[in-house]
Amino acid sequence: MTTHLPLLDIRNLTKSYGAVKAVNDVSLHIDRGEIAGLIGPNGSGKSTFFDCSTGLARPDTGTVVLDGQDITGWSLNRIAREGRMLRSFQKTVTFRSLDVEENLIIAGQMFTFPSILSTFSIGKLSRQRIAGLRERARELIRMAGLWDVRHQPAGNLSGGQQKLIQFASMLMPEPKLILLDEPMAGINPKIIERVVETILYANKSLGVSFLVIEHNIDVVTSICRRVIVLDQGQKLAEGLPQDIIQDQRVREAYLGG
Amino acid sequence: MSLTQTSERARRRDYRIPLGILLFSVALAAPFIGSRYVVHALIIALVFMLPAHGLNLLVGYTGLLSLAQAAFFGIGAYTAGLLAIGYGTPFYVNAVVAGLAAGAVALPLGVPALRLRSTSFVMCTLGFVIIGQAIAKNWISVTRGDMGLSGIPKPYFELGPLSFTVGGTTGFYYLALAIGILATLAVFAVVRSPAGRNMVAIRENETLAESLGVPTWHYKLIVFMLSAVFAGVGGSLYAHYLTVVSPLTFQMYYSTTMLIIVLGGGAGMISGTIFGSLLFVGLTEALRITPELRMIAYGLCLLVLVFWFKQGFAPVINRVWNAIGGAK
Amino acid sequence: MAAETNLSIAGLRAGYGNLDILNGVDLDVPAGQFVALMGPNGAGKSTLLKTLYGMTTIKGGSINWRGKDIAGYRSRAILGEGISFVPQGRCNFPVMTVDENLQMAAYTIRDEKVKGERDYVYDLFPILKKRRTTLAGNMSGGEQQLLEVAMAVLQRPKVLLVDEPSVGLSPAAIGIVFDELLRLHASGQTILLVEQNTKKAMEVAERAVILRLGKVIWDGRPADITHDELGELFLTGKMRGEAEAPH
Amino acid sequence: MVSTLIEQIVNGIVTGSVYAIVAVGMTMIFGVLRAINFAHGEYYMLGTFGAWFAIDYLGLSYEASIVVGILSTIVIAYVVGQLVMRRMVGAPAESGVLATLGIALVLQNTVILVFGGGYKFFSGGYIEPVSILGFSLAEQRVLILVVCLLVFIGLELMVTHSRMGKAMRAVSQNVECCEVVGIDVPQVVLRTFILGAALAALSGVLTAPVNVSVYGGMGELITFKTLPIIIMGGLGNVRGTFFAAMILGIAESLVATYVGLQYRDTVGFATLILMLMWRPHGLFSTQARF
Amino acid sequence: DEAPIKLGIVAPMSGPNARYGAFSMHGAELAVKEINDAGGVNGHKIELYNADSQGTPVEGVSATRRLIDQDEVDFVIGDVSSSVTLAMQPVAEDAGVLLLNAASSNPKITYGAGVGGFKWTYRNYPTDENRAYVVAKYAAEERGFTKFAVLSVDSDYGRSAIEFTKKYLPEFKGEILSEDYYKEGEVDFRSVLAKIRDGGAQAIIMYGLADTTPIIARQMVELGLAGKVTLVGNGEFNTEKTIASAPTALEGAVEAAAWLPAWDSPESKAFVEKFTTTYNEAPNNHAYVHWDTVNLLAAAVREAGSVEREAVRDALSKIKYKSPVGEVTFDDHNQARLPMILLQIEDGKPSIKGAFTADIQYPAN
Ligand SMILES: Nc1ncnc2c1ncn2[C@@H]1O[C@H](COP(=O)(O)OP(=O)(O)OP(=O)(O)O)[C@@H](O)[C@H]1O
Ligand SMILES: Nc1ncnc2c1ncn2[C@@H]1O[C@H](COP(=O)(O)OP(=O)(O)OP(=O)(O)O)[C@@H](O)[C@H]1O
Ligand SMILES: [Mg+2]
Ligand SMILES: [Mg+2]
Repeated sequence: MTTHLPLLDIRNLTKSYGAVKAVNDVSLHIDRGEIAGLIGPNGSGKSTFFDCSTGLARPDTGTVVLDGQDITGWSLNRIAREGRMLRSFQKTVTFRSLDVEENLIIAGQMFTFPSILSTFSIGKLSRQRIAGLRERARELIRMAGLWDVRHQPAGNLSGGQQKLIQFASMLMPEPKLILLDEPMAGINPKIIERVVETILYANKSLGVSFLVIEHNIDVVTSICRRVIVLDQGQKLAEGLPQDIIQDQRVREAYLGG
Repeated sequence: MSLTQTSERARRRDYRIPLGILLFSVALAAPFIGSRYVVHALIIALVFMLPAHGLNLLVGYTGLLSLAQAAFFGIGAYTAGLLAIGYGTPFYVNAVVAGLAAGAVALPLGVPALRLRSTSFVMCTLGFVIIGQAIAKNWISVTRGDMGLSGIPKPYFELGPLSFTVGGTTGFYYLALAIGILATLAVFAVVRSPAGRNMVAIRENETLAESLGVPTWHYKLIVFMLSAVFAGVGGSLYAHYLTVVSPLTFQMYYSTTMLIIVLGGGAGMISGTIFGSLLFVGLTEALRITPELRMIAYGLCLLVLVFWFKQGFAPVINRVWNAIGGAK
Repeated sequence: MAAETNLSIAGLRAGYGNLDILNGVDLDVPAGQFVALMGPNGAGKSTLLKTLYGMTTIKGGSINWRGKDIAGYRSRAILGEGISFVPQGRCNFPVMTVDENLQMAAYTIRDEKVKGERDYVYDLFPILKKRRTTLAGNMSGGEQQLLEVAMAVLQRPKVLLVDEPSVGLSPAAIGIVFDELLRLHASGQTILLVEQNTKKAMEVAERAVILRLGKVIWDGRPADITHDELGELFLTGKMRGEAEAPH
Repeated sequence: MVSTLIEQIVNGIVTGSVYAIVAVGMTMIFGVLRAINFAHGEYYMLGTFGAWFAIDYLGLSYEASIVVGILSTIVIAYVVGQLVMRRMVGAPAESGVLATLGIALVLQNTVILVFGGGYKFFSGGYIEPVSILGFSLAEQRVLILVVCLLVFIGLELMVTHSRMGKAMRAVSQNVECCEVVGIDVPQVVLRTFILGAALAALSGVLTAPVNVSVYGGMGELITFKTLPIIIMGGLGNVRGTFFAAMILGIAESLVATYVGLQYRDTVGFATLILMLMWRPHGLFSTQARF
Repeated sequence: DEAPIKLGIVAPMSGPNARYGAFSMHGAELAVKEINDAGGVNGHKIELYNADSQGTPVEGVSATRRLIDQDEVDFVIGDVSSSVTLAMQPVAEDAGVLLLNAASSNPKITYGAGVGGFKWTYRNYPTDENRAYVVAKYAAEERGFTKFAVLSVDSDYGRSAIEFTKKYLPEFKGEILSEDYYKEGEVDFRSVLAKIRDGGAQAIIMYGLADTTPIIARQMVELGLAGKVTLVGNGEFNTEKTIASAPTALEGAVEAAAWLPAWDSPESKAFVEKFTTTYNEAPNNHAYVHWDTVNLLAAAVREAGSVEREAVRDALSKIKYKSPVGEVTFDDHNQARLPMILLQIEDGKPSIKGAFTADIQYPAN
């Protein structure tokens, strides 16, 4: 490993549910400015790994260190807000009765306002901050091709459109690290291209690092510099995408023949 | 109020400001138009509007269905009553202390209760009302038990050299109206603030909000306390108006009345709560024409409401508002 | 006529409440055909399947199924007609075990053979067998997706409506699911498949139908359209030349 | 001392049985509708009134009055179910609250209108005390205990094994998916609702002989008693409801003995709150991950 | 025809407390009917208006306001619940309408009335103090009880009666072994009764609700307390139905009541009969006191020779009204000096042991 500190450093993470060891002693690190992929067969523990790293679930053992700070045991919102590490969910979730714009503004709010108390203000500063967020939200809405439906309640949108809202939400603040859980699932191929562009843009220009779970191998190979493969909760392989897809064990477990 | 028009809206006729002025004038002139009984009913509506505003923040905006409003209402009523009887303090002191006391009690109650979700939370809050009543009945040295507090004096003000007592129904009406307007503006500010948006996010999907960095737990606690403050101030008005506070104040009747006002009026809308308190207090009074059928009719009205106005009256109000406001 | 038309949609207009999403869809599906429905996000593909399954408000047009107009039928009745549906997104009973979920799938089938079918499904998706006593809601996203496909397979329908079965599946699992669809197709089932995984869909389907803004804009054999053309169709339907990626 | 304790526990179990029968209906209705049925106690009241009417006006025996009480409640529940409950499928929780509060008002006050607001005496039943294990109990209470056990065994079997039971659980978990697999949701809701109401009525007619006094407002108190139970038991959970009812019954008994009767209701909720602190989703509930 | 006398009644008529309001309404209705059938009061017919209080102060005040402002009544009778009555007091006072209370027992109502402040409130209902004294004295002196257990309703009525009992009990060397209060609607007393049984009390002091007495009595039988521990206090121990519900438990019970159906006076007997034929059920105490209070009002109007509120009020203060149980007068707190009837259940029948009237000691203010 290199001398400089990785952005996210997870050591020996384990999580079991009853007899099922969903994540079994997995260590993983993400470097600053990196886009890494996390792949593996269904039920191999990828989402659980996310849950444990972001505070949604409590790992049985293991430590999560973000930017030199031990964040193990922090709550979901604290990791997001203070750690500036965001995650998306595999399941399509949105604020259903709020329109697309509001959905995105909410995603940005806690990163714009310095404290809980300041969010109760309706003063000028507060309104300016919100106006700024709205601007940014509109940009992202255009990117996701949701301009025509931006004033529709998110719950009334199609599955793919809701998935796009989730993705756009991740980019509302400028976090250090985004964990994406299958961002491309159910997205049409043309928009996938744009999502990929957006990820690359955010990575290059804004310096956001990514860890992406994705079953779309083309996407994984095109954006990730490094791919980690999980199988039955354990790390099966790690390396360059082109090496990984050639790996016999990965082919058997994941790609199917 | 921030009813600033944009040029977009100004294109069509905007009747909202004239309507607002009209409604406000009617509210001001009410004691001269209606009989004392009508004014009394308006006072009751205003008294219930306060805890209903608080409840609306909780149910309508944050998505926490609570039955504890009666408990905080009762705490406010007792606090104000005890202060007024024991120390003869001015009304504003009683009202503020009542609100603060209710809010302060809400903190330790909210901490455990807000760990619960949906129905479990509802039951927990129902428990607060029942336990509140038991305390009011049995903590005799303070609450005087079942005897309750009676003969609570009329609201008394001391503003510098000026001091006066608000006597009579009309005077009390203006007092309640002033407090009602203040409370409405306060709620308005809260829901229009970014915090209001976060509250709605919690209502829509708590885990998602949390994952976007919203400290849902803190917000829920703050809103729970805030709603208690509103209920407490409402309780102080109640105590001064009815002059009697007894353990009966901790009664499901009050919680359900407030809930009906909020849900029936239209949860998640300020105008809904205002409309709801007028509507439902008005309805219970109007139905006095048939004492025997009164509660049956009231129950049927609730059913009609549920099936004809699924979201309460909020959408109707919205439509009217938009129509007169000239918005698309 | 080559094949007897058995599902015939004409001038179908449908949506949610007052909102119209489908603006006159015409589609004839001969018995035993494997049709892939594609289109940009929000085109109305899911709405079309839901409409066929009686889950939206129909405003006009007809859905003719073997000589019967089933527009306006309730879902149960449509299921009774031999049409099954795998909706988009999660659709299982989260606090029932995998086993119980499969039992529920066969709720309307009062038949002992179902037990045998379940074994078949377990053989098909060994991961489900491994998880048979796990609560469905606790499984991984992909596992749940497999379960949902399995549930529809169990119903042994004449027409299978599947909405994005590949979502969340590993490449290996996608292979299994599509092989199964092909097997069902071979055994004579009519299949209407909605897919965003256009590559895969074009591989297996006999016919591609492209939807945009609630209308069919292209209908033909997959071999007659290239991926780039397909992408162009999606794009022109969606972009209207105004929106750009943020740069 | 020990014998007092045991006696109080026995008392608690008897009380718990009454709660259990009412609560299990409510929890099943909650299961399918996701709505707290604030009118549930009213069916308890209707059953009691039906039986009282059968004895006082029709001159029937207590046994026959049980049937009349339950049947009349079923008829009313059918009407309410058709007109109201069926339509609540998929409605937001708030509509459920308003609708059931409305139903409670209508039922309660209609009974008051028809039969008068005063209290009546229920004269049927087996009220002679018998001695069991050295404790004296009215025969009726023994009957209640036995019926309670039978009801729960039956329901447990029904919920886990019958088609209807499975459909009920399915409806409680995912209404849309029920449509997809062909479950007739409104039908299931209606049947569950009628079953729940009938169970409440059963509890009413069984307890009427020992509770003696019959009046229009009696249901409200029962509703509030059952609420903490269904939460403790885990909403929609039959077995959990049984144990929760027993726990509450025993806790109430002990509190009434060792602390004071006036704290009895309070302690029901206090137990609930304490327990929820420990297990936020109820004693026996199962939760799926986010 | 003269202008009618407008009389309003505030009572709980819906909800759980309707069971008390129903009897009150019937009692008053019957009295009005009797009076009107007999040609009215000095030629004035009585017009009855009723308004529902639901047993809550807010609704009670609204009801009163409506009666006064909308129906323009001159006289109001109400409410059963003390908290409601207390809230109605200032409303009646403001409007100068006569408020006759017929059924709530909170001592504060009269502490604050008459010379206490509210000139327009009168109460035609015995105080708990008098009642508690009479019962305690009889139980100790005549029955020789010294060990008592308390089991009363958890309301101002039950609580204040026990407060007064505690004040007088030491005088008679009685002691209280345990103290429990039950909530309205409670149906399970087995735990408490078992405790009382094991505690060795000779009598249970019970100021309870009429409809709860049979429940307690039956559970006393169940637990083997019947015949061993005696009920003393108040709660309609003496009606036929209550006794029939558990004869062995009620044998020997001692009750102090404002009235009882078995009271041996022609007016009272006639009332019971008429009530029973009209409403198909026997009257209870609430029915009687409301019937009696309407008659009292009629008597005051007759006395005043006018329907003017002030005149009637002044007449009431000076009245010597002959009620079926004895002569009624009002003291300077506008509290009726009422005879309290003491009875004991013997061989399944109430046997009257006397009627006692006592003055009330008002707290120095
Ligand atoms: N709460 C839970 N209870 C029981 N088992 C669980 C729970 N959460 C996860 N599991 C199990 O842990 C395993 C890992 O699940 P996870 O969701 O992490 O898989 P995944 O790699 O994300 O799969 P997919 O690609 O299908 O989304 C699964 O087999 C699942 O059944
Ligand atoms: N429940 C609903 N209420 C109102 N409008 C809806 C609802 N569901 C979908 N829509 C609207 O219908 C349109 C089509 O949605 P549909 O789900 O059919 O799209 P789709 O083609 O399946 O897209 P995707 O590929 O993203 O799943 C969308 O624009 C959406 O806004
Ligand atoms: Mg996953
Ligand atoms: Mg779709």
